[in-house]
Amino acid sequence: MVALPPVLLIALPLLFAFLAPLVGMVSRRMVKLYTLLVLILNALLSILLFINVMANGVVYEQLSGFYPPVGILLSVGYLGAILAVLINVLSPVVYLSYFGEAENSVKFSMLYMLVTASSTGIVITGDLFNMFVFFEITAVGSYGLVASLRTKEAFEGSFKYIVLGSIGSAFILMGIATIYGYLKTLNFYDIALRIDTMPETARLMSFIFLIVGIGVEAEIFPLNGWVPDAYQGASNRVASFLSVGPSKAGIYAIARLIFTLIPIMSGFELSLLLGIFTLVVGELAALRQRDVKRMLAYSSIGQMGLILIALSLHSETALVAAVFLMVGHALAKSILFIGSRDYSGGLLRNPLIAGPLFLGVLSIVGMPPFPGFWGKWYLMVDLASRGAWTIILLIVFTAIVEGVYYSRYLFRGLNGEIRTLTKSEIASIIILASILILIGLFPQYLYDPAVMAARSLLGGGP
Amino acid sequence: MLMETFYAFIIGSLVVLALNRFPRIAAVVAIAVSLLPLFALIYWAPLVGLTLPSYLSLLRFETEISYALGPGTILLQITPLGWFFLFLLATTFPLVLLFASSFVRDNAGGFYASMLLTMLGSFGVLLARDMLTFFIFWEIMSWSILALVLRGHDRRAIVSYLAFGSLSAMLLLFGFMILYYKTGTFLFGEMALEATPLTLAGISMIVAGFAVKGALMPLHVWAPHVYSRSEEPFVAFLSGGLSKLGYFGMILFMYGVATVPFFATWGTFRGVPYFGYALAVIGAFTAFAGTVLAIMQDDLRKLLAYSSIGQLGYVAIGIGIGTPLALTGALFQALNHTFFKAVLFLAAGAVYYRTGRWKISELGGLGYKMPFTFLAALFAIFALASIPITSGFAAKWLLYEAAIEQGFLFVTPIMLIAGVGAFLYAYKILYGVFLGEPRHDVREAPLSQLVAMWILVLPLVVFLVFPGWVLDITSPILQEYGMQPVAHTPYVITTNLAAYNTIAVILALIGTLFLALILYKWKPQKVVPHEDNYLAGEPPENYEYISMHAASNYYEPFEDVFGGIFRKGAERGWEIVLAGAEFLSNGARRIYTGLTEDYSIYILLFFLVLVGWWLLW
Amino acid sequence: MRNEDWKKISRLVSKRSLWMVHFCTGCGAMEMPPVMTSRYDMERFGMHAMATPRQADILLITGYLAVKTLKRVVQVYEQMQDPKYVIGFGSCTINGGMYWDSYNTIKDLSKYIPVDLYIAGCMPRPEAIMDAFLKLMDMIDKGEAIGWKKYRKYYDQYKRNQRMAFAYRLDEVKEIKEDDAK
Amino acid sequence: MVIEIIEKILLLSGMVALGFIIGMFFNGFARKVTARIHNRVGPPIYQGYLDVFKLFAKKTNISHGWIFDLAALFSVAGIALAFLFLPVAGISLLSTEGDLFLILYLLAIPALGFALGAGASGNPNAAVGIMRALMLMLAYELPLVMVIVAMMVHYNTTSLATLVQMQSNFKWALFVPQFFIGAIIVDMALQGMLMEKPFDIAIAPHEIASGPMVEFGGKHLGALMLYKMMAIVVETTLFVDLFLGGGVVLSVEQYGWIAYLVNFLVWFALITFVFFLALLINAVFPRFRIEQALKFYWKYDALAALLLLIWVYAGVSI
Amino acid sequence: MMAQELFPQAQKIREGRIRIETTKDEVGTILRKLKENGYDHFVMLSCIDWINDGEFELVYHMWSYEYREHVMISIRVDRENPTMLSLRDIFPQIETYEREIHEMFGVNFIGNPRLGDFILEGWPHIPPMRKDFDTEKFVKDFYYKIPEVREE
Repeated sequence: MVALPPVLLIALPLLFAFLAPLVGMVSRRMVKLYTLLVLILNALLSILLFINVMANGVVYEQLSGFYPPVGILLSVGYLGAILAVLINVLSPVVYLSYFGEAENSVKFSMLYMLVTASSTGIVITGDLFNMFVFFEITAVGSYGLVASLRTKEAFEGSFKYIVLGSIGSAFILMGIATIYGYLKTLNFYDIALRIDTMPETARLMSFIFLIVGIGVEAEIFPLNGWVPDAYQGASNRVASFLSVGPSKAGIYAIARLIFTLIPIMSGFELSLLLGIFTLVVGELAALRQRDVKRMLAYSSIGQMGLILIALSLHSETALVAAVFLMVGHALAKSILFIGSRDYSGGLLRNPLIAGPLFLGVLSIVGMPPFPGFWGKWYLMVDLASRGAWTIILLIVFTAIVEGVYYSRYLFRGLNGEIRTLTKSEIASIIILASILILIGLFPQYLYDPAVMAARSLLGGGP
Repeated sequence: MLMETFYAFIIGSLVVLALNRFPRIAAVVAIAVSLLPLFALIYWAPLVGLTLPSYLSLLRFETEISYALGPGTILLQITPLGWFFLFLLATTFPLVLLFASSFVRDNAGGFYASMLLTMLGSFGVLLARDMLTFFIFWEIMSWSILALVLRGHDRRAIVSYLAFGSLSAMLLLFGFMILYYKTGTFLFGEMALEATPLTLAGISMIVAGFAVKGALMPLHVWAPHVYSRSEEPFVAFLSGGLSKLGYFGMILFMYGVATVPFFATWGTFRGVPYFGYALAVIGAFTAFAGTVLAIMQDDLRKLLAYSSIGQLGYVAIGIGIGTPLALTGALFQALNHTFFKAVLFLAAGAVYYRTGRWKISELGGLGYKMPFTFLAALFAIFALASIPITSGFAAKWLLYEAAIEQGFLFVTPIMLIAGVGAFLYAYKILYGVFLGEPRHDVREAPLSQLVAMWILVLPLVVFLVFPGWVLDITSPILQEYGMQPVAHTPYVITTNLAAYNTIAVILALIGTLFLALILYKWKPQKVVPHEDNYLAGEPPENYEYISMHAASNYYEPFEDVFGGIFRKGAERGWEIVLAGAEFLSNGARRIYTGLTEDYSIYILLFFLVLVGWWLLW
Repeated sequence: MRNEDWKKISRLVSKRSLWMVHFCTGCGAMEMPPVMTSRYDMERFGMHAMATPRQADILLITGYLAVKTLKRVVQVYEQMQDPKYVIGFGSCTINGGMYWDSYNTIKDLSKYIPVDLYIAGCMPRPEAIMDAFLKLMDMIDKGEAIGWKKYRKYYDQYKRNQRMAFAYRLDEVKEIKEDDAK
Repeated sequence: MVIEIIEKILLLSGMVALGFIIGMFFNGFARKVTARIHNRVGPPIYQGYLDVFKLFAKKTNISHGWIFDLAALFSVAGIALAFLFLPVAGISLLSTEGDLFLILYLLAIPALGFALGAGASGNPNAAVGIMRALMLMLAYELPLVMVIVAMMVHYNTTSLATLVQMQSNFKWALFVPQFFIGAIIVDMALQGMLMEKPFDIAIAPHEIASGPMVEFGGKHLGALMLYKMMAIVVETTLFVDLFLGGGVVLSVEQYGWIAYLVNFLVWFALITFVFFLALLINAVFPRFRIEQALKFYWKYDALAALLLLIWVYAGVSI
Repeated sequence: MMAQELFPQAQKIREGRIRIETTKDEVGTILRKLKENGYDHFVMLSCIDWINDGEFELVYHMWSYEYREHVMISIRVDRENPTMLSLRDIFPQIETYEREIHEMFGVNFIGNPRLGDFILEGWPHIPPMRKDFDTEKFVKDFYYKIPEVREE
């Protein structure tokens, strides 16, 4: 297999993003096709990278000749590769649903490519500062995307997102500053090696800064105030893309932080506690929701909490569960977001839309032949092997609450007069649903890479 | 050929879904696919000691498949218990589809697809030998039932079904995890459970999970809504076949995984472990309350729903007591219930198909217009009321014998009274729907519906004459669980208290009927038109003001005296639970005030808390 | 021995067990309690008061019959099973009694339904009723109580009379016109 | 083997014929006793035979279709079947084949067949009558069943034949203190089973024109009369078998066929006595309303039965 | 208030018996006034056929338990087409009396919905209680003319 440098994954979309206005001048219709092609190209690249990583372990790439303490290093680990594939494969599919829309704004496609590139960047970068840069690009890109509908809620949502996002990035900056102040390096490996030389308090302070900063993007409990309004304000495509790209990148960053950067025991307990809080609050808040998007947003928070619990258990099966949950959530939530009209939509009356939406709900609730189920199952197995009955009880309780409010969603979807989505939206949800079923029916193909990713993460690698 | 059966079901459901616009072809395909488990059943018969003619078993089915997947392995294997319940499901499923071919009109493809997936799920559950497979197929079955419940478009049914469905699934999952924690393996065969409070909690959670599906009293709230709001063929299969899986699971876990000595370690009450006794008491209460509630219903489907809950209570009693006699009784009652409840629901469907009405007070006099439906329903009702001229009696008799053998002084009367209560609502169905003044002139139900009903009635007759055959099928189950099977010949069942000889009863009945016939045929008789009734001399022509059907609120005095207590017991309990959850969710929602300044304060507060907590700690 | 003796035995037995439904119009009903209870006790003869015409052999009309009541009486009579006997009670059923000139009471019961036995008296005493029952039992025994055969044979005449009475008009009668003509 | 079967058939048919004959005698006996209590002369003792013969001698028999005819058939056949499964005067006809539960459910066949036929007649009176009859049945079954279960657990058998053997040579269940109260409870339930005066709510002639039997006449009514008479014999024999040792006084081995004759006479005397008790209550009581009957059976009678159960529970320890 | 103080034209026939003659349209007001003043028992409505005067006399009888006094309000109605307003809204039971008088005398009460068949179902001749209806002649022409059942 030809070993393409991973940097192409980021460089190509950025390049084409800035070429978009030129294409736009030729004809506005062309921009959509052009963006789709770029995203598909990027997807192929990510698959090639994934195969490369699976074949010969972690791929490192040194950029612009500087040596480790300063230079930019890309290190694509197994988890990174999986998430890269996930983001890059799903983003063109979600973008496909934008075709049906009448207005074709160049700025939207540009931002879309930009955020895809930056979220993949976060996932495959090797050093801390580089990750911060990509974080900033993703955040800013998402502000623009959320506001793309130009309605009152859109602006309100993006405003809250901007305020909280900037506070978060401030904290990340302070965290990086403390680390750089002591260790004079920003490379993950150097930091990991020489983290003990830092004085105790400095290490703790940097960890707190980083966890709070990244937490805002990763939708952890006290920091996710912006999530409901942002998702409600954003258009369907943007909301589903947010649940695919940025949120996964945020969780990946949390994982790198607690596993490689500052692997201290209390870090895991803290994230476990946060995960439980996020899960419980997210699910309960969703129970009484009137608006579909807000309900799905809260349910995403709940799922994030679940993934965080899986990550913080730092055992192999738990990490595999985390991977399955991430993949399941990304797929199912994007289907539901694309298909989310206001509550009383008669969407489920026509079979073409009812199928994928119904499968999406089933996967989130954790019904068997879907990734959602495998995730929950492995998580439960791991929790059981440690005898953590209280956590299991909480997960059980939240699953029942989930059952209640999704049944209301299904019932409301069935009533009311029949309404249909645009052709392209139907196409995209059908593709997403088929991926969902494929992964569900043949979990081996995701299980083996997940196990490798878990082992490398536990060993402190990328 | 077993793995191909699973694939056939999946592909079949997809094909049927595609054939949505041609219901007839979809029905044919669905029925063809549905016959596969029947062939499997026939092929595996020797395993249960039944030697069937060889030409019947056309296809070869492996008895076991195993398939490694992640930490656990998928293991499917046929066991005598699995075979028995497969016998119940595989026979009713094709007939229910045959009935549905003429009953279901709109979106038939969706209906057949979900039914096939339900059967796939239950087929898998019956063969599962490890917890992962069991849970996978259990969940597939429950969400395909959800797909069918969704067709009913009723809010209470959908919300209550999914809420209780998730409750039962999560209870099972929690129980499985505890067992996995204690025994370290998922396979049923290798689980050596030692009796600790934790494993008892696990087993009781699993049993509670199955109790939800088997609609035992406190957890039954979803059943009346779902039964009365969905299409008839589905409900016949759901209440006839699928509710038995709850009890299949109970037997599998209470006697297969955790054997009787496991429960006996916590002391026994008159030879029955306390756990089993509690289940028996719940079952008895369910039987009694279900029957009383059934008596008070006016909607035919609700009545059948509560009666089904009542009859299932008997099965729970049998499983609770746990002696070989009680288990055989429970299995026999499950078998009877499958067939007569399927026939009753199908008959109700046929009546609805013709008259379009559900209320008993609006129906009446259909016996003369729909004679075959009436006869099938009549026989099923005799089986429901467990009268000795049907196989219903043998099952209840075994249960009574077991209860008396253990000296249950307080449970047996409740069981007997529930049995008598069954007469009341059995007659209410008979009189309200089929007898009384004729008010609708309708044709007989279509042929396909009649054939489905009549084939389902056959087992009730066959096992009336030879109850021993059922005991032949159940003996290997008892042997597998280390119990000594009940002494029986094809038509006599003997227990150490008394014997029951069916041939004696039948021959005596034929004799007395012959005697009555002679007495009866002595003089000719004149059939009188239907309106010619003695109503204190009122001439028939001004009948029009008698609009009130005699069967509307039929047992009104009973309701006046006992109505209050039973009216809304369980429902109110669950509403309180829901209100509690809603209160919590309001609390959680109040955190998200929607103001950015609050959220930023949250972040800073969180930061300070972290710093404070770590530095001081 | 076959048919004839069989009929004789059945008449002999059925006279000892007569079941009665009494259509209590007018004031005759007051005479029934002493007959049924301990003072005169008709049960001695195996007679028993039943609730429905289906079960009864004797129909007891105990007073005047308005035309409206006649409709109900005819309905009850037709609902009785066949060897059935009618006892007209009191003078009202014979010739209208003290309602001889009333515009809506029928004057002679036997024109509408066959009457086997009349008991004269403007409300006969219980002794008269007991005597009537014995008389009826003899008639049954001798085979004279054949009212129900008459009803069957001359069904159309009875029905014609009943229709005329119900319509208060004589328009159906052809013979009367001939009489007038003669 | 064949001779034995023929002998058995003859015995069974003989006993059934005997049952009907005694039943008809009881009808006349009942009306005579009630009449004497009412200070009346009352019909002759053989009035029952005359009534049944007259009903079958009726010329026209009005019926309402084949389901209606089913009623007469099922009720007579069902009650004869129930009679065969009872040990009568020590002769166990078929009672070794079935047990007490079977008899309880066999009693249901004629009731349901009769209800089916009456329902088919379409007369609202019949429907109301059957509703009352079934509710009454539900009411009196509770105390009856409680006492029967108590006896079964106490004697540790469910077969009536073995129960009668256990009570042989005067060890009647009546003398066992618990079951003396049990006998009183079951006697009250018997009043309901026999549909005697306080509880003849279902066939009330004044309110609902003799309830279910409103449309039955001629041979249908004859069949139902036979069913009612035989039911009296069956129910009283059940009571006698449960509490009064089934009339077995002399053991057959020692005394040969004389024992059969004596036992038969004792059995006949006992059932007449029990029926006489019921008639005494019948002659002087007004009729209950159905709500009162429900409350009576489920409140007072069942309470007593519950006390009995607790008493037996204390006594029995397996 | 006693009836006499209420209505000056009331004549006192004897102790506790008062008679008021009035016209067709005042009777309603009089009845209402009496009803409020203690005469709350409407005894009956009767009708007398004055064939020679060619009139019907309708008498409304009221009784008071308080004063133990019986008031008779009588009005005269023409015989050819006798019509009268229905007073069923004062006392509901008046409707039945009106139905009977309609059937027996032929007085037409406007406002009474149920004036059809009451006792005589399908009576084709003139109302029977009128004086010009000869019952004896009717009985002789009708009932006795119904032929005996001839047994050939």
